[in-house]
Amino acid sequence: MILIWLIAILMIGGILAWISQSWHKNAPRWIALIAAGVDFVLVAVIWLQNLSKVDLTGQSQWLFEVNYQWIPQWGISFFLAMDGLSLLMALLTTFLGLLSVVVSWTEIKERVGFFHFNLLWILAGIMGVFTALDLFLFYFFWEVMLVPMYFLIGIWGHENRIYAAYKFFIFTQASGLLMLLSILGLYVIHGQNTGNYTFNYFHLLGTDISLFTAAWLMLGFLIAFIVKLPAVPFHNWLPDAHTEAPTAGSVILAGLLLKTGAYGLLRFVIPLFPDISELFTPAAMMLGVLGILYGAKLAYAQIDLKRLVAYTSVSHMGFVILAVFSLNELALQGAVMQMICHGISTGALFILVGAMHERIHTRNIEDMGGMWETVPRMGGVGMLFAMASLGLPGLGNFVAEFLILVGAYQVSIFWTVLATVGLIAATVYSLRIVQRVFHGEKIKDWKIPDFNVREMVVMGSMIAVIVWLGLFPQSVLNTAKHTLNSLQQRKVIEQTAWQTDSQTLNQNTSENKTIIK
Amino acid sequence: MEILFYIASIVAVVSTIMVITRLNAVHALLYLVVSLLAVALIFFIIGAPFIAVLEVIIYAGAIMVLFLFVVMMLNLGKIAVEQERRWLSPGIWIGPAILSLILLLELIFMFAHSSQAIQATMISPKEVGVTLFGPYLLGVELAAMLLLASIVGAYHLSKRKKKAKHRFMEETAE
Amino acid sequence: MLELLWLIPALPFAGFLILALFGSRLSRQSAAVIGVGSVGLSAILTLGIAIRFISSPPADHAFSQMLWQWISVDAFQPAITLYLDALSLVFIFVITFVGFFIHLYSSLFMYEEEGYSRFFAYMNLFVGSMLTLVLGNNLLLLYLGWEGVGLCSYLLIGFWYKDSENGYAARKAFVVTRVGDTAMAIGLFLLFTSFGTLDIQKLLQQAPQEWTINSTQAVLAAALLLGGAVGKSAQLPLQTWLPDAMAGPTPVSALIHAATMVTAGVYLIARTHVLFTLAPAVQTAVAVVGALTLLMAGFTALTQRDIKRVLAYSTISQIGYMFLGLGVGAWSAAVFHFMTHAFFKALLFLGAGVIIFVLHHEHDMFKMGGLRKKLPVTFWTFLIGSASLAALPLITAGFYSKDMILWYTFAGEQGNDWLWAAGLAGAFITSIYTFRMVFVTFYGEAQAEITHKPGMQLKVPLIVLAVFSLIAGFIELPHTLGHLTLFSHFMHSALPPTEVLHESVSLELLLQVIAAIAVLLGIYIAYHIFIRNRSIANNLTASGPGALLHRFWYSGWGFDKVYDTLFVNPLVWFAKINRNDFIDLIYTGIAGTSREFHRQLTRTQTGRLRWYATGIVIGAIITITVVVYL
Amino acid sequence: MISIPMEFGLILAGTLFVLGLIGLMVRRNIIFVLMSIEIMINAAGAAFIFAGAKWGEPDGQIMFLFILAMSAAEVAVGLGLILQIYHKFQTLDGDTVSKMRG
Repeated sequence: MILIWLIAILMIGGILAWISQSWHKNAPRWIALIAAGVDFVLVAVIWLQNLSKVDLTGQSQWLFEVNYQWIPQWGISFFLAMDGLSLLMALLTTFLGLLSVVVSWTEIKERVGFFHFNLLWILAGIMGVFTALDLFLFYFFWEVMLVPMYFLIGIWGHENRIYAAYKFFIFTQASGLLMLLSILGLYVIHGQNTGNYTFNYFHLLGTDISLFTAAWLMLGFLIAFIVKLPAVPFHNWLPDAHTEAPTAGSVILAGLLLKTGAYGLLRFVIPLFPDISELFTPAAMMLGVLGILYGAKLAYAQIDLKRLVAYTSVSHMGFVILAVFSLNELALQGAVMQMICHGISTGALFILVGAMHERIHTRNIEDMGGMWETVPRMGGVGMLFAMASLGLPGLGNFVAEFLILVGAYQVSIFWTVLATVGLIAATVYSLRIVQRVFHGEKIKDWKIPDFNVREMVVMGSMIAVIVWLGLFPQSVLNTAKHTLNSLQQRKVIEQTAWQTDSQTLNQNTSENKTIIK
Repeated sequence: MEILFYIASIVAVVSTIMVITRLNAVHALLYLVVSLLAVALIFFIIGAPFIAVLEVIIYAGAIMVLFLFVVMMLNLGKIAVEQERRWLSPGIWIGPAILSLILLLELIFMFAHSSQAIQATMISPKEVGVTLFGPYLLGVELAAMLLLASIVGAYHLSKRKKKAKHRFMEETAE
Repeated sequence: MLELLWLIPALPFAGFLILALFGSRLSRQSAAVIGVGSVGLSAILTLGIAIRFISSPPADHAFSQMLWQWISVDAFQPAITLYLDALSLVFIFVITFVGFFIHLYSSLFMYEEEGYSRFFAYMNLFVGSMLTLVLGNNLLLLYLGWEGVGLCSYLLIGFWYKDSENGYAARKAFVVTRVGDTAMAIGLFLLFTSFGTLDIQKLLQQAPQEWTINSTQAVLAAALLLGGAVGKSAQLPLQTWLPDAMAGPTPVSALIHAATMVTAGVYLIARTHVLFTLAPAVQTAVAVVGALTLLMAGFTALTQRDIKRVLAYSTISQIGYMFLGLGVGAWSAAVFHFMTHAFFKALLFLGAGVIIFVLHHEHDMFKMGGLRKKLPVTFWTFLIGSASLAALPLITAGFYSKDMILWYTFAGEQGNDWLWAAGLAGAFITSIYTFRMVFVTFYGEAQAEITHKPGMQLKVPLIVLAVFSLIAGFIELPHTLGHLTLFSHFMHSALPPTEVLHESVSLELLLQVIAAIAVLLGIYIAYHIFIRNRSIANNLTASGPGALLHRFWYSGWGFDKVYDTLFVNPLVWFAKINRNDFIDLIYTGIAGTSREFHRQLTRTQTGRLRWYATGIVIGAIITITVVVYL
Repeated sequence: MISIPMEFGLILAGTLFVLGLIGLMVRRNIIFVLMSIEIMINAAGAAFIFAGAKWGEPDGQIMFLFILAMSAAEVAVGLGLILQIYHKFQTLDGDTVSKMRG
């Protein structure tokens, strides 16, 4: 039941915030804050409760399940379930959601109620995406999360926000429709094979499809998730959407929306089509490395600070693709860790840039310089999160990137070496942020206030989390361990089944399996 | 009798050609009347006397006369003819003529291979009347409604304030 | 007592946290107390542990203390465990000892600078990370210290952030060392994939069993680790960043770019010596890199005008000696040279710091001169340091450590004569440029006025380090002079002894005499050129080939220009050319073509009735033909 | 009675229809356009009659009756429109009346 409450609180909070706009200008802010806060507390309690329980194996991977008939004729059920992975993602969602409400306290002036309505409904959509296990319901939440984001960018954005909102919407919607096709394809094939037409994730897991159709179905899912998790050829919506979105929008866009893509890969693409994703690994790794290097190159060339940070998240997400398709536990744990750490470090950078924009009303890096003297606290925070984004050991990103690279190394040395070269590129662009904004000569003499208490609380909490993830990542790794193990077993069972009936399995898959053991 | 049919059809075709080539609207109208009469004759020959008569009365009589009234009312005269000559440069004929020729050839080619002959039995108006009010009763009602609508439309469209019709008189506000 | 090991790195980190969080509110006095105090406390603690360790060594001469399990995923189980053995003891002793004095020195040196607490915060963070690097028992923890040290060197070089030149030098240092770190990271992946663990001790046991000598994997792993070491210790391919790192405050150069950080590479190779013995090809590569670097840096130091850059190039050269020692298998000799080098090089930097401090930031040696009488303490301590650097025979520590390396290069199992010859030539050049520096700065007529006398906090560290530069050598005497092997005996518990091919005292004596002659000759030449008649130096560099050679050496053998044209400029150009992402054109292109297609279509709607009629006819014709004939 | 080859009748109707079409496409004067439409309608009616005659069914003729009604209504409204156009634009040129375009 708690799962329904998690989503319901956000939705009701959204509606209330919208209505309350007429009572008092600041009422929507407080209502949104309470809704997000309550949700965060709920998820945190679940997580702490389960921290001890999750370690012992043998206990079922799914912590909560809620399953009601929704449209029985077509086998669609309102099926929500939460396991280690979705628990972590839910935690990240509520944490960043709470922060984005606090951050936009002074930035959003007009139509405050509608803004918070959109904000909370995006969070509800994302929460739904992370917990839905009925493919139809998954697609439903996929749309619920998309529309308010469009409004958020379109109404409260900066200069050419309409263009950015359109681009974002078309990109995600088009790829989403491809995914819908695959879902329906899967639904029909499963129905024909077994007679019962259902969208239920567990039933669909077992469908045996010929390699050819499996490839096409997987492609549908893959494109939807790769567009969302920007892999290089499809990443163009991200810089525009980020540059034009308000601070809260950017934080949610970078922190959460990109993760829905990665989560989709882990939850749907790998388990549903294990052998195809095995064949797809070299291409995926190439895509990942391309993302890392190309994202880094572009990040280095940007003048607009927000666009620069957006391209850095393209580069960081390249690591996630590399990891997800390495299909061994090290890389998968690294991917989950990277999703969380990237969410926090890039979220913090966006909040910083947003605060800077609120003060000096420009994002152009050329007229910033020597800001450390006027705003030392902002400089310190910026320095720390720039270091986090270049993967400094002792902060969360390093643990993630190291796990990913070690995991990927076992699959293909060539791509991993190229990805490690990406680390140097990460250093170059991160240091450029610090140098051009905080150090160097003062180009314009800005008289601006430093971080106030509210911003310092937000930043402080994020610093605490990123440093805690860097030094004590084990609690997060344990929570995700169950899901990733079951992901592994399914892959191994799949292989043994494949081995028994076709003895001509090529050498590398079995040898690859021994290393994972 | 067949010879009569062929003559009437030739007359019809020639007069229709004359209709579309005349510069003066009134001459064209009169040729049109001739063409309609020729068609009416053909109808009579192949045994549809009721329709032939109707064609003469309604089509040739009523519609063409209505046309004539309107043309007269507009009172175009010399200027209109001059204008027509300018609009009807020879070059303009080629495009449509070719297209229509192709269309005609196709039609002819399509009709060519259905070669039953028409027995041309006489269908008396009584038979027409019986079937008209038999299965087609609903059709008649609809036709009546259509005519009513057109009357109202025509009246409304041509209603306008008292003002001079001739184009040299100065304009009064609508 | 040993249980308090975790406090040694913890204290500087705690100092960093206090200074970083409450720095702006603390007064300068309390910031200095915290900064210097934390390092002082860990120095005392190290002393205590050292005494305890030497007096009653724990089981098999090593003590490890696990703090918490850092990551445990599948087979990858790195834990935060501190590992103390002879090698790491020497390193933490040097780091905390020299570190403390440098902190004491900088408490006065940096007094008028703004951002005083920020400076001490970074210095404490540096000492903390260096201690974690040295005490880490698995390569991942070592890597954490490794990157932490790199970060602090970036922060401290760019300490005076107002002038973007320093920012550029800081970024250059961080990126070049990061290139080395990436090579090392790939080495770590290789080691983990082959052995399933990153724990150093386990690695050193499993490596000989699983890998055969000179097997490709061993060579690859050793080469990658060498790449990392070369990056951090500014050896040949990646040494361009150290001279520019002099843009930072002088105590920073003393601590980071002389005593501790640059020797991290030496520690790494010494720590993972089994991998290098497994790959002799790479070991000789280490020796060759060392030899080439010491020659190249020596010649460049000859031509430098800025006193700090002379010291920077001499650091590169001395680390070249350590690499030479490691390359020929003289592990304990290299570590011994590290210790002595830390003392006298820190002394020289601090001395240079005093001169610069006194002549209000004048760096060019040729504008100084005649400081002998005005700064007596600085002069004498500087002289002792230079003598030790030039390895003045018998009395200075430098002599014993450098001589030990030269002896093993000649007589050692993997040694060979060419390397020894290079080492000797290096020693000769070192003495020339060292005494050139001394004579130019302290002798001759005074050109600049002294603003104010250096305070006690500046002089005490100089005196202590000078004492150490002298006596530190006596704990390890060669056969010819009493054969006292306290240091190498102590090191055998951690590092294997080096076998000597032909064990003959007379040969060793002969080599020492040759080395002594080379050094004295060098001093005489420096005296002759730079005291008696300066004109020789000028007309040497004025003539054609001489000027060319001078400019070539002055620019650090042209490495900077080569790297700029090969890597930096093309990459920057490549980044700038497509600033806004040509892939975007695909999508804007799609949008554009659809708009264009729409525009063409609207032109067909002309509004003229006849055109529509013709359209209908054409349509009719087409449909009829299609239906009837196709 | 007389027997005329069926296709001849249809060909006649076809030619009349095509001639009307030419008139429609060529003439710019709206009245002539309306007249050509009348010809085409009449030709279509003729085709019905021929078919009715061939099968000996009165349906052809009934269809012609409806066509007649429709054509009468069409002319009435058409002429009304022409008067309005003439009143507004003082000209009968079909091309001036081309506001409705893309």
